[in-house]
Amino acid sequence: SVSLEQTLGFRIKVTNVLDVVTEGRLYSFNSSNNTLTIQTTKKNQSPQNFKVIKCTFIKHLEVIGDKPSFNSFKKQQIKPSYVNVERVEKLLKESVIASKKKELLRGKGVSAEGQFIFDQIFKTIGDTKWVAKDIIILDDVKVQPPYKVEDIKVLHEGSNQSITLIQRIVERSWEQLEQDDGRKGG
Amino acid sequence: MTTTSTTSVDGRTSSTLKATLSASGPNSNGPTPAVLPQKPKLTGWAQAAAKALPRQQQQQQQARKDDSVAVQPANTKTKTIASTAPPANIKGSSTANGSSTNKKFKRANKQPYNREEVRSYMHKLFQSYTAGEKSHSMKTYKQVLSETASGRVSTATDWGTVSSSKNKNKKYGCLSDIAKVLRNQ
Amino acid sequence: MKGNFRKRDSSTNSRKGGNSDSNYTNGGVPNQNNSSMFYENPEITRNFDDRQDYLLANSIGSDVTVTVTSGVKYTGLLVSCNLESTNGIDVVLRFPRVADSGVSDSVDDLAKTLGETLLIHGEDVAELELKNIDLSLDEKWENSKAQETTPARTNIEKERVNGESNEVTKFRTDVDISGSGREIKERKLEKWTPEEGAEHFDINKGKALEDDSASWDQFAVNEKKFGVKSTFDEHLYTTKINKDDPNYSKRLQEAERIAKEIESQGTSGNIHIAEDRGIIIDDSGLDEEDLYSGVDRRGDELLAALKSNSKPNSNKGNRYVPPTLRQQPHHMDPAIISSSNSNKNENAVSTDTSTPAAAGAPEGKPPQKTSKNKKSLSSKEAQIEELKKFSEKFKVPYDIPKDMLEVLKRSSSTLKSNSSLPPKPISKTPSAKTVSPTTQISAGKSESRRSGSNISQGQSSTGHTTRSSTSLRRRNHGSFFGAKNPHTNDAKRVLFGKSFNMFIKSKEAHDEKKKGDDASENMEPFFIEKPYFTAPTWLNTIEESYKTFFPDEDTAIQEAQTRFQQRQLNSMGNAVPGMNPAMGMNMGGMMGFPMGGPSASPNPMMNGFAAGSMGMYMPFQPQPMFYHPSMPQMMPVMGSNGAEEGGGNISPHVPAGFMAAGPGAPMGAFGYPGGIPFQGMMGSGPSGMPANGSAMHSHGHSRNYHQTSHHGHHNSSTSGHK
Amino acid sequence: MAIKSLESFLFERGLVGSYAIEALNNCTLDIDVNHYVSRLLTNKREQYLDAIGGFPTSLKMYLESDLKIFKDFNITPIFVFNGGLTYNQLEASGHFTAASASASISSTTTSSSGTNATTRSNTESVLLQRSRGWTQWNNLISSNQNSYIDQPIQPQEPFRHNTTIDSKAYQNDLIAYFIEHGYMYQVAPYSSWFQLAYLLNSAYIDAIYGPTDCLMLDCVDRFILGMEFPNKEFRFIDRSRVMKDLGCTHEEFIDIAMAVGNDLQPTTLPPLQIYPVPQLFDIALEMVLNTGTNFYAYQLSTTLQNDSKENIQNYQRGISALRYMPVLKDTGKVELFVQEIVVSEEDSEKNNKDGKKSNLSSPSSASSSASPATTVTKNASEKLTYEKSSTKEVRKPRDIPNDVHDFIGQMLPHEYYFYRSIGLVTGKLFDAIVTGVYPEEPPLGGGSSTSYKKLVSKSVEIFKNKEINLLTQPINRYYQIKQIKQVKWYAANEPTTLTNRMSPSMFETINHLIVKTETSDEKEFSISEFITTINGSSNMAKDFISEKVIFPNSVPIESKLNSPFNLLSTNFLRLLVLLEFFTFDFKEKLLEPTRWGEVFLKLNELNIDSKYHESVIIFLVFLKCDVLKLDEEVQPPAPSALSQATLRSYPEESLYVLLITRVLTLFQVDQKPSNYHGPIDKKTLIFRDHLSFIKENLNELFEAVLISSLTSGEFNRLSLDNFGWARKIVRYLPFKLDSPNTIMAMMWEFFLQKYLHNGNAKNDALSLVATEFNTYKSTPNLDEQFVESHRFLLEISKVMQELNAAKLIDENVFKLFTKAVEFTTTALSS
Repeated sequence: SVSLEQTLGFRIKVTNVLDVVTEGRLYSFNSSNNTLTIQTTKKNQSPQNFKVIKCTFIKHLEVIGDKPSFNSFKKQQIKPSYVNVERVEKLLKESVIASKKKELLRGKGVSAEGQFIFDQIFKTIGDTKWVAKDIIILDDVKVQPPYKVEDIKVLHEGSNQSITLIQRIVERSWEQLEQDDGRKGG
Repeated sequence: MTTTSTTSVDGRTSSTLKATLSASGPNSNGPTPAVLPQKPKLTGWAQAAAKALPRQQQQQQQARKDDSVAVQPANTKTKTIASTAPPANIKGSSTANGSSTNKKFKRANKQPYNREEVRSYMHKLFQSYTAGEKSHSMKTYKQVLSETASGRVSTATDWGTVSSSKNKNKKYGCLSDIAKVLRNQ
Repeated sequence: MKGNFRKRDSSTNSRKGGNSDSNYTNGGVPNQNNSSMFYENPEITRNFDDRQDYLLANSIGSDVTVTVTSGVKYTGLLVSCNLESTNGIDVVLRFPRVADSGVSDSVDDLAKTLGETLLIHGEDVAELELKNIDLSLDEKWENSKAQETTPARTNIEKERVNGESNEVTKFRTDVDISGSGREIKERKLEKWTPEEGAEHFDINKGKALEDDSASWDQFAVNEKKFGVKSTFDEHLYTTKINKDDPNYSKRLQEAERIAKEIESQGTSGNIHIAEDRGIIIDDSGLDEEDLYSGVDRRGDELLAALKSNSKPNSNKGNRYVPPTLRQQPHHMDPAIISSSNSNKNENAVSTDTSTPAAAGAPEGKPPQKTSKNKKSLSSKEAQIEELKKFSEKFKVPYDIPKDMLEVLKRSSSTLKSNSSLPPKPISKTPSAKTVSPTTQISAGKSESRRSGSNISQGQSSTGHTTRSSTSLRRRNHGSFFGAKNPHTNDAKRVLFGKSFNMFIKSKEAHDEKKKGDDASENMEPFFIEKPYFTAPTWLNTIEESYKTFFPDEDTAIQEAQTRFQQRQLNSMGNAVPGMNPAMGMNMGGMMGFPMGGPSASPNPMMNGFAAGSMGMYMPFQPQPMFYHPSMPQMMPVMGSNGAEEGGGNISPHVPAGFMAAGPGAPMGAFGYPGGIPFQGMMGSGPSGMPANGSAMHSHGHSRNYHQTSHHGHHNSSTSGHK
Repeated sequence: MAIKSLESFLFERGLVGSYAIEALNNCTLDIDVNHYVSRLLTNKREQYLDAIGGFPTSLKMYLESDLKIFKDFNITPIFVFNGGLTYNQLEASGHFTAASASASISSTTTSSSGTNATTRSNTESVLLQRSRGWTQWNNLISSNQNSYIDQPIQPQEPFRHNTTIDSKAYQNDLIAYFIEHGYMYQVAPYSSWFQLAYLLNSAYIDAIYGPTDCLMLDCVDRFILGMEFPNKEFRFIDRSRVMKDLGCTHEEFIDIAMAVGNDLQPTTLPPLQIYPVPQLFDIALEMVLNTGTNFYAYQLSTTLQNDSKENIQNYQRGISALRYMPVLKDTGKVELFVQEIVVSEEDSEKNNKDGKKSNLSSPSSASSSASPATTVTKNASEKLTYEKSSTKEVRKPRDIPNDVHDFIGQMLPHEYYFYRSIGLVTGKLFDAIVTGVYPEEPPLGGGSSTSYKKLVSKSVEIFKNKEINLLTQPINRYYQIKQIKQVKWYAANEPTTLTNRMSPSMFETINHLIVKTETSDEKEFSISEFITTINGSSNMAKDFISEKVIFPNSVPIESKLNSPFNLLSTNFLRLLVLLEFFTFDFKEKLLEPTRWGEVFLKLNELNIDSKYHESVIIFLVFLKCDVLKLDEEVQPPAPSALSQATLRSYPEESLYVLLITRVLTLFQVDQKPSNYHGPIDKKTLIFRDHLSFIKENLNELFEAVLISSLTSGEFNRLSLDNFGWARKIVRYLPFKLDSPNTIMAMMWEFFLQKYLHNGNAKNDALSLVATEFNTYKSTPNLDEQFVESHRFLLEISKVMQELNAAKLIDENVFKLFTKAVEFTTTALSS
C-alpha cells in the first residue's frame, strides 16, 4: 500500500451523486472528517478557489493526466504557514459589516423577479430599500408584489416625476426578464 | 573570543554604519542609491576575509556551525539590524519588536503554521455561535428543513453511495483511481 | 553532510515531540487502514488536517457556497466552522441565501424559512465551495504593519549607534549592536538556505524590480541558474573572524587589499558581477512549473554556451583552465596535436596568462617572449584571477528586459557574439593518413556484396512462402565468406593492439605530419590532447533537433498508405499476370469478408487479455472459399462500378492506413487454380470497431456483390446468374 | 536484448541458415558478449545464483568449451562488451530511479501491479522473481520450522526465471579471464553490436556473432546468431534473404522493430503490448502487410492515451540512436557511426529534406531494399527503369542533429572512453557523470537492513564525493557544475546531491604523493608488494612526498611514473590516504599511517597469505565504516538458516556460527563449474551485500584516483599498446572481481550445526555437507576446502588481534571471535 500523502497534487475529476463534476488538484484528504478538498483554480493563480467535498457524496473520482511529480507535503506550493488570528478576526468583522450593508438590499422571501426589479431601481436611485416585501423608493413610492407596473403606488402626493421614472425602469426590467425567460426556453 | 561578522554589520567605522542606516528609508527593504554601492564593498570584504582565513580554521568553524543549532534563524541579507526577539514573539504578538522579527523572517522562511493557536481560535469562534444560537437569530439546517414542504418528506442524508458502490466499507474507496495510477508509476 | 543528517534527525524528533504534546485526538475515528490501497499514520493525518484547517481559517470572512445533501445550494458569509467535527464540517453562514434550489423546491419556498444565521451540520454538508481565498493575507498584513512601525525603530537605532561611536576600531557582534543593556541569549548566525520547493522564488513575484534588487540573493541565483550551490559564496555570509589570532591584523590588511581589488573591477562587461550586484535576470522564460520542480530550462542554453566556449578559438583571450592543470601550456588548436610556440625550456615558465597574441600566433613565427617578463602571480591573486576568468567565460544568453539594456549595454554585445555559435568542422580528424569513414564503409560494402553473390541460397523463396511449422534445417555448402576466404593474420592482431588507442594513434598522426614537414626543427613537441577539450555535446552538421527529422501525423500516415498501395499493386500484378493493375486496386478494395463483432468466434489470439482495451487486431477464420470461373467475367462490371465511384488507382477517400481493411495476403492465394482455402486477415482501428470494408456474400447459385465505398457515399449492387 | 520474438519467428520461417563450423576456418570473429552470455546462460541455468551471489561458474565452463572449439578451427575471437546505455535503455533499466519502481512492484503481487509479461522490463522481472523466490523460501522455512533440526531445506522456487542475465555484472571477471588467457576484448562506448558493425565495415574482422538487432543495420549483410557446437554447426542470418521473405521494406522492418521492442527501444509500444511476447513480431508484421500499419503514425494518432507522449519520445529516441550511435573508431576517438543514405543527385536537396522528415530510414525505398514482389508488371518495370535512367544515385552521410546528447547521452573525453574500452573502469561512475544520477539499486539480499542503508548514505562522504570530484575536475567544466545525485532505491524521491567542486580539488590534495621505485617494467603490482615497498622506507615523508608535482608536460618523461608498478603503487597510496589509512599533510611534510594503516602495514609481518590481502582491506574498511558490529544482528532481523532447535539449545555456539559465516563471506570456495542448487541463507547473503558494497566502492574510488593520475599526465601513456595496458595494468587492478558467493560460509554453518547435534562427530557432519551441496561434482576436494577456509579464519583472527591491540574493535567482539575460531578448530580436528 502507498502512503496517503502521495495522493496530494493529483489532478482529479470528481463526480458527485448529483452528477455535478468538479475538476482540480487534490489539496487535502481528511479522514478525520471524511472530506476531500480540491483546489479548483490553477496553481499560480491568486486568489484561489477550493471545494471541500464529503466523501460519501462522491460517486466517482477519476485521475486526469499523469501522476504529479510533487505529491508530498513538502513539495506542495501551498503549505500551512503562520496564521495571524487577529487578522482573521479583523477581516471577519469587516466582512460582516460589509455583508450587512449588502443584506439590506436583499428582500426576505421575495421572488427572484422582485429582487431583480429592486436591483434595477437601486442602480438608478440610491435611496431604495426593502420594507418587508415592498420596495420603497425615496420614501415616496412603493412597489408591491408581484412588482408589475400596476403595483407601483405613490405614498405622498405630488411626486409624479419620480413615478414616471420608476414606471419606466420597472417596465424595462420586466421586458428584460421576459427576454431572458425566452432565451432560457430556447 | 570569536566575533561574528556578517555582511549586514560593517564594523570598520561607525560613520559607515550611520550612513547605511540613515540611507535606508522608512521601509528598510527598499533600496536607495546610497545602499547599492555599499553592497559590493561588503561582499568583497567578506569575500576577502574568507580568503584570508587559513583553510583548517574554516573547516573547524564549518564543523562547529553544523553542530550548533541556532536559536533562531537569521536572515543576514536584510539591512535592518537584528534585534533579538524573545521567543514569545514568535507567536505573533503585534508589538513593534515582534512584527520586525516577522518581517525579518518573511524572506528567509515563512513562519511555521501555528496549529494550536488556530485551532483554539476556531474552536472559540464556533462555540460563540453555537452557544448563543438565539442571539444571532440562528437557525440550524435541520430546522430550516422541517419548516419547508420537502422537510416533511424525510430526506435521506446518506445517498447510499457507501453501501451501494464498489467502495463499500473502504475508507479510501473513492481514491481507488489514484491508487491505480500510483501503483502503475 | 553530517550536519545535514543531524539536522534532519533533530527535526523529525521535534516533530514527533510536537505530536505527543498536542492533545488533538482524531475525533474518535480510528486511524487504521481498512483497505490495502493506502496507509496513513498520525503524522500524515495531522499534516492533512493542518492543510485543511489552514485553508478554512483563511476562508473565514469570505463568501462560500454550501451544497447540502439534497442538492440545494446556500451561499453566505462563512463566519465559523467546526474543525473538530468527525463527519463533514459543521459550517456557520451569515446572511444565507439560496443560490440553487436543486431538484425539488422553488427558491421562494426555501428562502422564506432562512434566518440571518444558518448552522449546517457536517452530516448535511455535501460540498463546501470556497472562492477567492487569498492565502497571502498574513504576509500582506505583516508588511503593512511593519511599515507603520519601522521609522520609529530606525530612529531609536540611530541614537544608540551615535552613543556608541567611540568603539570605532572594534568589530561589533550582534550582542553589541542589540545593546548590552538587554539580556539576550547569544546566538549564532545561520546562513539562509532556500527551502526545497518554490517558495523563495515565488516571493519575488508581483513586486517591482527595485524591491528585488535589494534582496538579491546569491544562493538563489546560483541555484536557479546552475542547480549548484556555490561553496565559495557560502563563506560570504557565514565567516567568523577570530580577533585573537596573532596574524589577525596582517590578515585584515591582506583582506582589505583584496577587497579593494575586487571592488575596483566594476561591472563593465561582466554580466556575472552585474547580476550579483542586484541587476535582475528576466524571469519570464521560466514558468511556475519550472520554478516549482527546480528544473531549469536554461540548462540547454548553458550547454549551448559551453559548447561554443569549449570550441577552441584562436581569437579568444584567456581560457579558463581547471586549477589542476595550471602551469601548463595550453593550445588553441582544435587538432589532436597540441602545439606550442615556445621551446621546451620556456614551457616551465609560461603560465596561462600568456597573451592572446602569443597563444594564437601562427606556427611559422618565432616565439614571442612575453611570458618570461611576467611575474608569476601570488596564489591568492591567481585564485581571484581564476574566478574572474571563470565568470568572464561563463556566460549564458538570457533575455534582458528593455530597461536593463542601458545598464548592460556592453555586456549585451558580448552576449550577442556568444550566442551565435561558430561554424563547426564536419570532421575533426587532422590526419591525412586515415581514410575518411565514407570510403571505408562503401569499400566494405561493395566487397561484401561481391561475396554475397557467390552464396547458394538454402531455400529459394518466391513471393510469400506459407509458414512452415517445422524449421528447415538445411546445411549450406560452399563458403560462408564467398570467394574471399579469411586467413589468420598476425598483422591484424598487432594492428588491433595499436589501433583504438588515442595516444598511439595521435602520436602516429603527429609523426606523419612531422615527416611531411620540411622544417622539422620548428615542429612542436607532441602532447596528448587534454580531456577538457571535449565538449559535452557531440559534433553536429546541422543546427536542428533530432525531433525535426520525424514527420507529422498526416505525412506519416500518408507515407504508410502509399507504401501499402504500392505493395498491393505489386502483389496483384504478381498474382494475376493478365490483369490490369487498375483492377487490382478495386479487387483489393472488394476482397473483404463479412465480420461480426469481436465475439464472432473464439479467438486464438486473445489469450485472456481484455478485448478492446486497446485497438485489438483481430484475425479470424472465414469459411473456405472457392475460386469460380465466373469471377473474372464479373470483373468489368465491377470495374465500371469502381469508376463510377471515382475509384481509379487511388480512391479519393483514403482512410488512415492502419484503419483500412485490406486483403494483402489473400490476394496472393487468389492466383492459384482450384479451390484453395486461405486465411484472411482483417484490421480494426484503434477504437476496436471493425474497419469499413467491402463484403461478399454467396447464396447457392446466385451471387450478390455488394460494394461499399469506404465512406459510404455510394452503394451499388449487381447480381449475376450462372 | 534483441528484437523481441524475432528469433523464434525466423526459425519458424526457416530463415536461419546453417553452416558447418569449418566455414569459419581462420577467421576473426567478433562476439557481442551481451548476446553471447544470454545464449550461454539460458533460463534454466543458474536459477539460484541470485540467492548466493558471486560469479556464475557455469558460464566459465561453457566459455571454456567454446574457446576450445574456436582454437581447433583457428578462429580468433574478439569479445566486445556493451558500454554505456542510451536514454531509452537507462529508463527501461530503472537507472534514474535506482530501480525503485521495480523494487516496489516486486513487493506487490503481479496481478495488481498492472504490468504483464510483455510490458515488464527486464529489471522488473528480475526483482519480481527474486522476491518471489524469497517469499516462497520464507513460507517453506516457516512450514518446516518444527521438523527442521540439522538437515537444511532446499529451496524450490527459482530466483531467476525468464530473464536475461546482465552480463555487465560479470564484465570484470570475464575481462580478467580474457586477459589471463590472451584473448582480445574491447568495451564499446555504447551499444556493443554497433561496435561490431563498425569493425566489420572497417575490415578489422571477418564475421560477427550478434543479436537480431543487427538486422536493423543495412551495412551488415549477414551475421552469426548462434553456435551449435555439438553438431559443429553455426546458425546465421542473411539480411537480404530475410527481407525478401518478410515482404516488407527495410524501413518497415525498422518500424516493426521499434514497435515490438529492441535493444535501442526496449518497451513494447501500443497496440502490441496486449499480445504475448512470443507472437509479437508475427502480429506486427501481419499488421504492416495487411493493413499498411505504420507504428509511428499509430503512436501519433493516439495522443489521448496516457503514455502516448512517452511512446512517441521512445520511438524517436530509438530511431535516432540507430542513426547516430557512437563507436570507438580505430583512430582512438569515439565518433558517431553515421550510415549513409541514397539520394538521387538532382533531387539531392529536396530529397534530403524529405528524407529528414521521414521516420523511415531511407527516402529511396525502391532502390535500397528488396521490393516485396519477385516480378513486376511490365508497365511498372518500364516506369522504374525510366526513372532510374534519368537520375544518378549519390550516397551521402546523414545530417547530424545538434542534440544527440538528448537520446544518447552527453559526450565524455576520448581518453575516458579509452579507459573504458580496455576495462580499466567499470563505467558506472562515467554513467553517473553523463546522466547526473548514480543509482544505488537494491542488492541481492534486498537491502532492507538499516545498516546497509546507513552504509549507502555514508558512502557519499567516504567515497562518492571524492570520486565525482576526481573525475569531473580534469574534463569540460560543464561537468563541474552539473548536478550529480545519488539516487537510492528505497527513497528515490530524496536524492543526495554529490559535490563536484571542492577547493582545493581532490587531485591537488594528493598529487604530491608519489611512489617511485627503481623497478623493472615487468614488476607486477600486488598489495603485498606495495606493503613491502612502503615498509622498506625509513622515512615515508621523505620518500613518498614529492616537492614538485609531476603531471605538467614540462616534466621530463624520466621524472614521471614510468612503470605500471609505480603507477599503481602511487595511486594505491593515494587511495589509502583518502580512506584515512594514512594521514598526509604536504605543508607539514607529514605522511604516516593511522592506526588502521598500521594494521594494514602489518599484513606481511603477520604472514597473511597475499591472496587474502584484498579481502582483509575490505574487511578493515567495513569495520571502519562502523555501521554494523561483527556480532550485531541486522535490523530488521533476517531469519537465521540455523534451526530453532540449534538456536535454542546452543545459543553460544549459534553466535559463533554467526561470526564465522560472516567472515567467510570473504572466502571463495574453489568450485568446479556447475549450476548451483543447494541450501541458501538470506542472513549470510545480507551480510555479504555489505562487504560487496564496500568492495564495489573501493573499486570505484581506486578507478577515480587512477584516472585522475592518468589524465593529468603523470604516466607515460605512450609506453603501452592495448595489450600492454590490459596485461600490465588492468590485470593487476585490485577490487575488480565479483565478491565471493556464500557457499563456503553455508558449508561451515551446516557442518557446525550437524556437528553440534550429532554428538560432535565430524565425519557425519562432513558427509551431510557433501550430500546437501552436491559436492562430488562441484567441490571434489571438500576436506581441502575446509582446511583452506579454516586457515583463512586463523589469518583473520591474527588481524583481529592487531585490531584489538590498536583498540579499533570492541574487545568483546574480539574475544567472541577468538572463541568462535577455537570452536571451528576443535570441530575440524575432531
